[in-house]
Amino acid sequence: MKLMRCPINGLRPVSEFHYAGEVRPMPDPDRCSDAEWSDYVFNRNGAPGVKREWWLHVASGIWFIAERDTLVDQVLRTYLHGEAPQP
Amino acid sequence: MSYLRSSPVHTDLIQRSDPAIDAYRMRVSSAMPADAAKLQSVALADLSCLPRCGLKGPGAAAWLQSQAIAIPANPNGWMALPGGGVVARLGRSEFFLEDEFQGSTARQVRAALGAGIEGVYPVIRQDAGIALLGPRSNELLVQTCNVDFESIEAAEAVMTQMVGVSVLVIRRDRGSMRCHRLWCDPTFAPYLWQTLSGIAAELGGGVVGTEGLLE
Amino acid sequence: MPFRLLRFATASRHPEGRMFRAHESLRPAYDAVIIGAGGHGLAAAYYLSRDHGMRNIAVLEKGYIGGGNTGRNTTIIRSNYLTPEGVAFYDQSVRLWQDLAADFDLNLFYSTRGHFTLAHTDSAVRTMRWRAEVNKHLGVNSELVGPEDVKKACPQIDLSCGGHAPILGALFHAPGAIARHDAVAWGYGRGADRRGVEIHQKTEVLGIDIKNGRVAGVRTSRGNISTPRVLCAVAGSTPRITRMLDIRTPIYIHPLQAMVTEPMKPWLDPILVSGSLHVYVSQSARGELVMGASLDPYELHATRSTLDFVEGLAAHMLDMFPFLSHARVNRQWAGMADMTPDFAPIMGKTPVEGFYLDSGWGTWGFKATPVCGKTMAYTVANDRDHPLIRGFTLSRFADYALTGEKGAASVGH
Amino acid sequence: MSRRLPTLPGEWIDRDKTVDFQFEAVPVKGYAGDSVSSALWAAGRNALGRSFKYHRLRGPMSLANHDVNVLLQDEDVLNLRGDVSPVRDGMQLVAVNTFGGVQHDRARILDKFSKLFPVGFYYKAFHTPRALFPFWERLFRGMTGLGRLDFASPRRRTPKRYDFCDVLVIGGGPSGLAAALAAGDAGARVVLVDENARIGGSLGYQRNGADSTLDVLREMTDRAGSHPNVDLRPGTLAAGYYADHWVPLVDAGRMTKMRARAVVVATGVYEQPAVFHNNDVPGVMLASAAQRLVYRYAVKPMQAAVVLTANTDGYGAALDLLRAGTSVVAVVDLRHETDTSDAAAEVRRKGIAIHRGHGIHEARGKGDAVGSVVICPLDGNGELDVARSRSLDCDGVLMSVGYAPAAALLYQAGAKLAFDDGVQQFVPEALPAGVFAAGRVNGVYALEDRLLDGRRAGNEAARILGHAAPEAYPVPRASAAPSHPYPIFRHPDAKNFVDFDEDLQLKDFLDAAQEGFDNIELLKRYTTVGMGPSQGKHSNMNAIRILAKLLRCAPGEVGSTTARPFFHPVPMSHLAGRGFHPQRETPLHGRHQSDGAVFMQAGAWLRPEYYRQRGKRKAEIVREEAMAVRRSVGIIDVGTLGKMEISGPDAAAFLERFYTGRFASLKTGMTRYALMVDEAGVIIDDGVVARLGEDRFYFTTTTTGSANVYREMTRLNTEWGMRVGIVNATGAYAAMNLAGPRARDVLAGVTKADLADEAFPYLGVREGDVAGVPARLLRVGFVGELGYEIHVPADGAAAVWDALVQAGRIHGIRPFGVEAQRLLRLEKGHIIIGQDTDGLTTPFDAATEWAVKMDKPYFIGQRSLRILQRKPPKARLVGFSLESMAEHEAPKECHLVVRDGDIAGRVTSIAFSPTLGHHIGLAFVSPDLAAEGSRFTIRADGGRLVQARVVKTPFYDPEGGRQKADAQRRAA
Repeated sequence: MKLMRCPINGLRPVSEFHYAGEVRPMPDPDRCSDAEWSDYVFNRNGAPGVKREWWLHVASGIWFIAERDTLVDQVLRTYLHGEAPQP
Repeated sequence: MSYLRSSPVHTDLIQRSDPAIDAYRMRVSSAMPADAAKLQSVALADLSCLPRCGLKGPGAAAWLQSQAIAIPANPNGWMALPGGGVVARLGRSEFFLEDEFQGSTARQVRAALGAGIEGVYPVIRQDAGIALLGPRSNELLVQTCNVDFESIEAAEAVMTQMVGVSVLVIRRDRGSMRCHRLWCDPTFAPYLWQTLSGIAAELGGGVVGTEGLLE
Repeated sequence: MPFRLLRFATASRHPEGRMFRAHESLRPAYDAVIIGAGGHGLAAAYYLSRDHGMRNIAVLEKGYIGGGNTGRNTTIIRSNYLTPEGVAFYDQSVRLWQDLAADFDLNLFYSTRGHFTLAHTDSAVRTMRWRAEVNKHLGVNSELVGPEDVKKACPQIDLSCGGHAPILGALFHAPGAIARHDAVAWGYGRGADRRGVEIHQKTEVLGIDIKNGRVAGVRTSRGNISTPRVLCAVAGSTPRITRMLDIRTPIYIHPLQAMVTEPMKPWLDPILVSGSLHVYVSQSARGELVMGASLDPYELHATRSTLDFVEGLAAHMLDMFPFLSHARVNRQWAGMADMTPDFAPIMGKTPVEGFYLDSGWGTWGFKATPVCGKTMAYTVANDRDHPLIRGFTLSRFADYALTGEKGAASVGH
Repeated sequence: MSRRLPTLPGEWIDRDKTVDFQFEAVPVKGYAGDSVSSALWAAGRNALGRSFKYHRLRGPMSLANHDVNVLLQDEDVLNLRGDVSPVRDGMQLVAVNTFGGVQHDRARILDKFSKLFPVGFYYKAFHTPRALFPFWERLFRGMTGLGRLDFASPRRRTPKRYDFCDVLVIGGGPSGLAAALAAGDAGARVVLVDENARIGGSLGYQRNGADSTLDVLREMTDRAGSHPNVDLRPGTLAAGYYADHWVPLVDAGRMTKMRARAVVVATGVYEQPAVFHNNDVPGVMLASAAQRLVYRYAVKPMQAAVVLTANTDGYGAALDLLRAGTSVVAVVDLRHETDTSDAAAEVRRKGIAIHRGHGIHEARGKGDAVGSVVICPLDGNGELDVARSRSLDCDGVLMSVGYAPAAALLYQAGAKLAFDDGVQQFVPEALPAGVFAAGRVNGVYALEDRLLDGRRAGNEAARILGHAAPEAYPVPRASAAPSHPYPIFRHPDAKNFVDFDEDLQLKDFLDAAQEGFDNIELLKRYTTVGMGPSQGKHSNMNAIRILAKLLRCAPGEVGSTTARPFFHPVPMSHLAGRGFHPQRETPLHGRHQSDGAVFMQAGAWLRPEYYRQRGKRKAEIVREEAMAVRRSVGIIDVGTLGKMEISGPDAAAFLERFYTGRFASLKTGMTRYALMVDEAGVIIDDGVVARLGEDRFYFTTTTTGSANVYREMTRLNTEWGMRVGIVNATGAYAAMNLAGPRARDVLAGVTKADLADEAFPYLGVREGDVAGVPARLLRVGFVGELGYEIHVPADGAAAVWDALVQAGRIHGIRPFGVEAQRLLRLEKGHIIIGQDTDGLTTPFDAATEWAVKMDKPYFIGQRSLRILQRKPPKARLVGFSLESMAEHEAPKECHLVVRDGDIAGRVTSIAFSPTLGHHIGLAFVSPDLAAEGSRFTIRADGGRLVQARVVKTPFYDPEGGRQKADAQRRAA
């Protein structure tokens, strides 16, 4: 089974984690157009590539960000939200 | 406030023995048949009666220190409390305390914190507390959990999943006796308890009384 | 014994020609280019050439014919969906299926077995009744039945499912069928090939040229071609193509896995699906149990296998069929499912003139192969969405007019 | 006639333990350690099974776990592999898939008509006329399949196990042993697995007629066996390779999921058959099969053998035969040049005829085994010159023409393999991190080289794990090709088999290619080569060679098909293990059990649906439970509701952003309904928010929604960074709802809290002790009566429940279940998320706009609701009532609302209201039908049309007087 490193709990099987999709900045609801908003709500960046994703370590309730290549399922790095390490 | 507490696994216990003795206002089973023999393999004991408290928040660590309570420096570490008991650091800013024996830190913290202050929020802890004892306890662990507890540091508190239930686990031997302590949500406890005790029985062990562990 | 087999015995050499020609090179221009030589792409080519008189068509395939989800699905065919749009669409498909073998003169082993969607909770029973009512309303043969009817059709099943998820009822869909999936692609491929369509395998699309808002050509690993129309029928690879055109879609890709046992003497007649236990199973003509479960939990564009998938599926199979303990799992595999928020496909015209989508097939595309071919052929030929796919347009999301098929599609297959 | 040999050094059988079993009702004697095939062969049986398609007789072919023509039924165990399964006393074995037994299988007639069934024949017939297909299909289904299921066979629960090691070595041959010892010496924790009953691989049976390799084996196994860092596990199959060195190890009893830090694949090779006419007749076998018979089981493979070879190993095998007392009629060598090995020299010295540049044109049967072979010289094009054929009598043929790598695990690990023309084999070109290949699977053949290669791999594995190990140097691959480039020969009568699982002959491949299936993947799918139980172990390589020759390219250009798990098939019971089903129970579960609750599944929970009453039906009981609440008092366990706390300066602001309602204005000590929509504006959850203090809120969610709500809250809290602490107290708090006109009287008996309306009004929340337990009391009206939701720590739940039931006894208090609650809430017109809403329902559809404050600065989904607000509504949830009718005539939930033949909505909830005396319900209807008083039609069971009238909700006590203050007084 795939392993993933939680910034707090360390290396664990991926079954201990919950995937919550790509990190997507929300447009300003008061300024954006209906089209921009529905694009944000429904559309996804579906093509493979390195993505920043929300993951949760279920047992500890730790949310973190994983940078993952969705073409080959390789986790490049993980870190807590707002603590992105300098590459 | 004075009521007779019931253990999350009470229904299972009364089928095994008569939970007669009163520990921390909870009825616990003093002893079960063949306890000594079970302890030679792998034994399960219910320690849900022990008093606990929890707190979280950005100010939690500092506040605990201000209460003159020594806390683990690192996330997911644990330390013994004076007079027995455990203080575990869950992640960076959440803490879990449990009294044992003569200790009363958890109860003091609970009282001192009350409804909480800014940046320090109480977390109600009603966990089932389980002790996993005996030389074959690791065999039970490897059948139920995907963490290599043999390679875990003694000072590490592990939050993981066991047969599908989130658990907090520390290794705390009792003298020469291998012992892991386990905590989980009380509403999952009957399932976890029955699953673990079933496997323990297959391994020649099973559920033992609590009294021996409370001295 | 059918006489047509005799010619094999009598012929001095094998009396069969190529099903599809091999082509040295691409032509410089085609009237239409279809990306993806799976069932859907080849079906569209077939109907374009048969019904719309378009012959100068290239089907481009990165790998080989039927090598994608066409060859990886569990071949279940049904029309017991939840929305009127869905039911009407799949019902048309089932009708087409039944004549396909004769149409191709190729035996697709189209086998009507009856399809049970088991309900283990009262809310599931409600959903099954909803589907049954919508189906019946639209003339599709579906019925909410009780556990005893399940037992009648499959006497071996443990109705209590090991005591963990007792079966309270089921949606019974008599026309539910299975078919030999590869043969479907071959049949459409041969039919299209004979009408002049060129199928180019091992030909990867690298880019799509647009001139003032409409499709102009396609760049491939074997050279560039010009064409006014491009149909994209690449399931799990859809986002890679739409990215070339900066078309935004809600499609996200999760793997869907399946597994198969060693052959055993046939015993399971119907197709069984359990949402609660995440199991769907049927027994193939070879005697193998073909099984699938729910989607993998996170995005991935690879067809790797996982062990926890087979572990979970085996456990749930044994809940339903404890006597399978000794049956052995022979092989597992995976496909890439192109999912949508409302579990309905995305079909038809797009913001780019001349570029048509046949996508969002998620875990249920095989059963739609014929109707997709027909409706997409119509849409490409007339540059107008076929009436049957109007509920499936890409624009429905911007319009907040989704087609809620989730209740019938998740773990439905 | 027994073929058992006198004791040989290294044999696996225990001659002191005889085993008696039956094969096809005939008693057979064997020894402990025998495989079924070896015992049968020793006993002189030739016919061990029938083939899948043509039902041809088959005997041992590989003895390496891919003799799938010797599959047996052992009572409820099906498809038992005879070639590797140990014999057991009392076994009652029959061959699978025969009609009347192996000897007299009636289906053998199919072999005569095989010309009628060429590759893909079933695609070409039976489909027209369509009406007849079911008939043909029944016929096929009668013929198809292998073993039989025993439906009485109980579920086996084999415990699974996790395990951990530094280096996992797969394969216990010389290279695997060398790797394990090297890594172990370097200090790594090593586990070595081998699927065979004993460690040693080819060291035990490829012996050139001598015992020197046996000495090597003994020395290595002794060292490994006593090595503190090395754990030897024979009889253990590495069934697959999964991401991050995750390898399921399957033995007789269980599956162990091994997490290794590095993996050495030393799985060796499969010997490959030569393809000639009748190469499947019993007695024709791979050289290694004969050698296994001799050295593992002390069985004489045949009396007089012809050895077909294309490598040195064939000569070694000839010597092994001589040692077993088999006379070697001739060695037929496909190669033209002389073999210069010692083994060949020895064979020559023994005066055995060697036919260089010859091949076998056909084998001829005699009885149920081979009787002779026809050999011919090979011309320049590698074709047999049939004109110059000659016949050799023999009762056995060995095939030693080459190998294919057992590389499945390497492929699964993501290794790239390339075809090496020198070795005539696919060999690893690029390996993923932490994965190593050693020995013959790596193209290294000479024994001393394999030992070096194993040591190299072991050292490399140890080094990447940080152990000090000697620098590793690459080891040269085989110089002379052990495999023949094309050991495949045409024959006018075919029956020259490439795939023994599927009875595929050479011509089938040529025909398939002729039909356009001329790339390896299409060829595989059309011919089904490699799709049988042996997964192409003995057929894929020859298939690739055939296609390569057709396409005039190198096998490397043809490529190979993907090798997916499993390496060998794995029993479902091993995969399933014990089968865990996590379950949640409220602290009151025991009480419900003793009160006779009938439980229903609600997410992970079990909840009382209703409480059994002797001699009463469910509907009746549910009504009684409901009426108890309406008339006096009832109590229900609502502990499955999600229960959360949020505290901190931003707590109110957070709830304002999260829910659609307004909470900043909520007064301390009061509660308010909370509705949650997603970003698309679709309703996904609801609950009640109670304000305990300026910065402290306690709130509930739906039972099934709690996990998601809490998860999303904590994620957003991480993202928003507001000053709040969120606690999920769902499990820590128990909750029960005490409801009915007498609720206050009952509660008053067990608490000192002031329950007077003035002190504790409707929708208030108070904290105080109940039966000595610190409690949170929410005065809510979900069921439409005076009611108190009592939330207490889980360990006090039983005490509180008991006290309330005790105090309520004089009022005839009754516990009530989910069914009664559904009825009661329906009378009040309260919706249940997920039942009265679906995946697309917005607050506008559900008529819950009142709970949505669009004028707030922001809440999740608000922007989408602004868009939806401007669109015409799709549907509207309305209350309706029916003229009184019998229960069985009433519509059910999800029956459709119809209008002029169109669907115009559906019923979401319906029940007979005992209080109102007729049916009431909720339904989605098209907006133009939603006006109060308008009528619509529901299609009930059997298509019966039922008229319904839209009525205002709540149906019961519209002013809500009963749940408010005056309820009590009225009741008094």
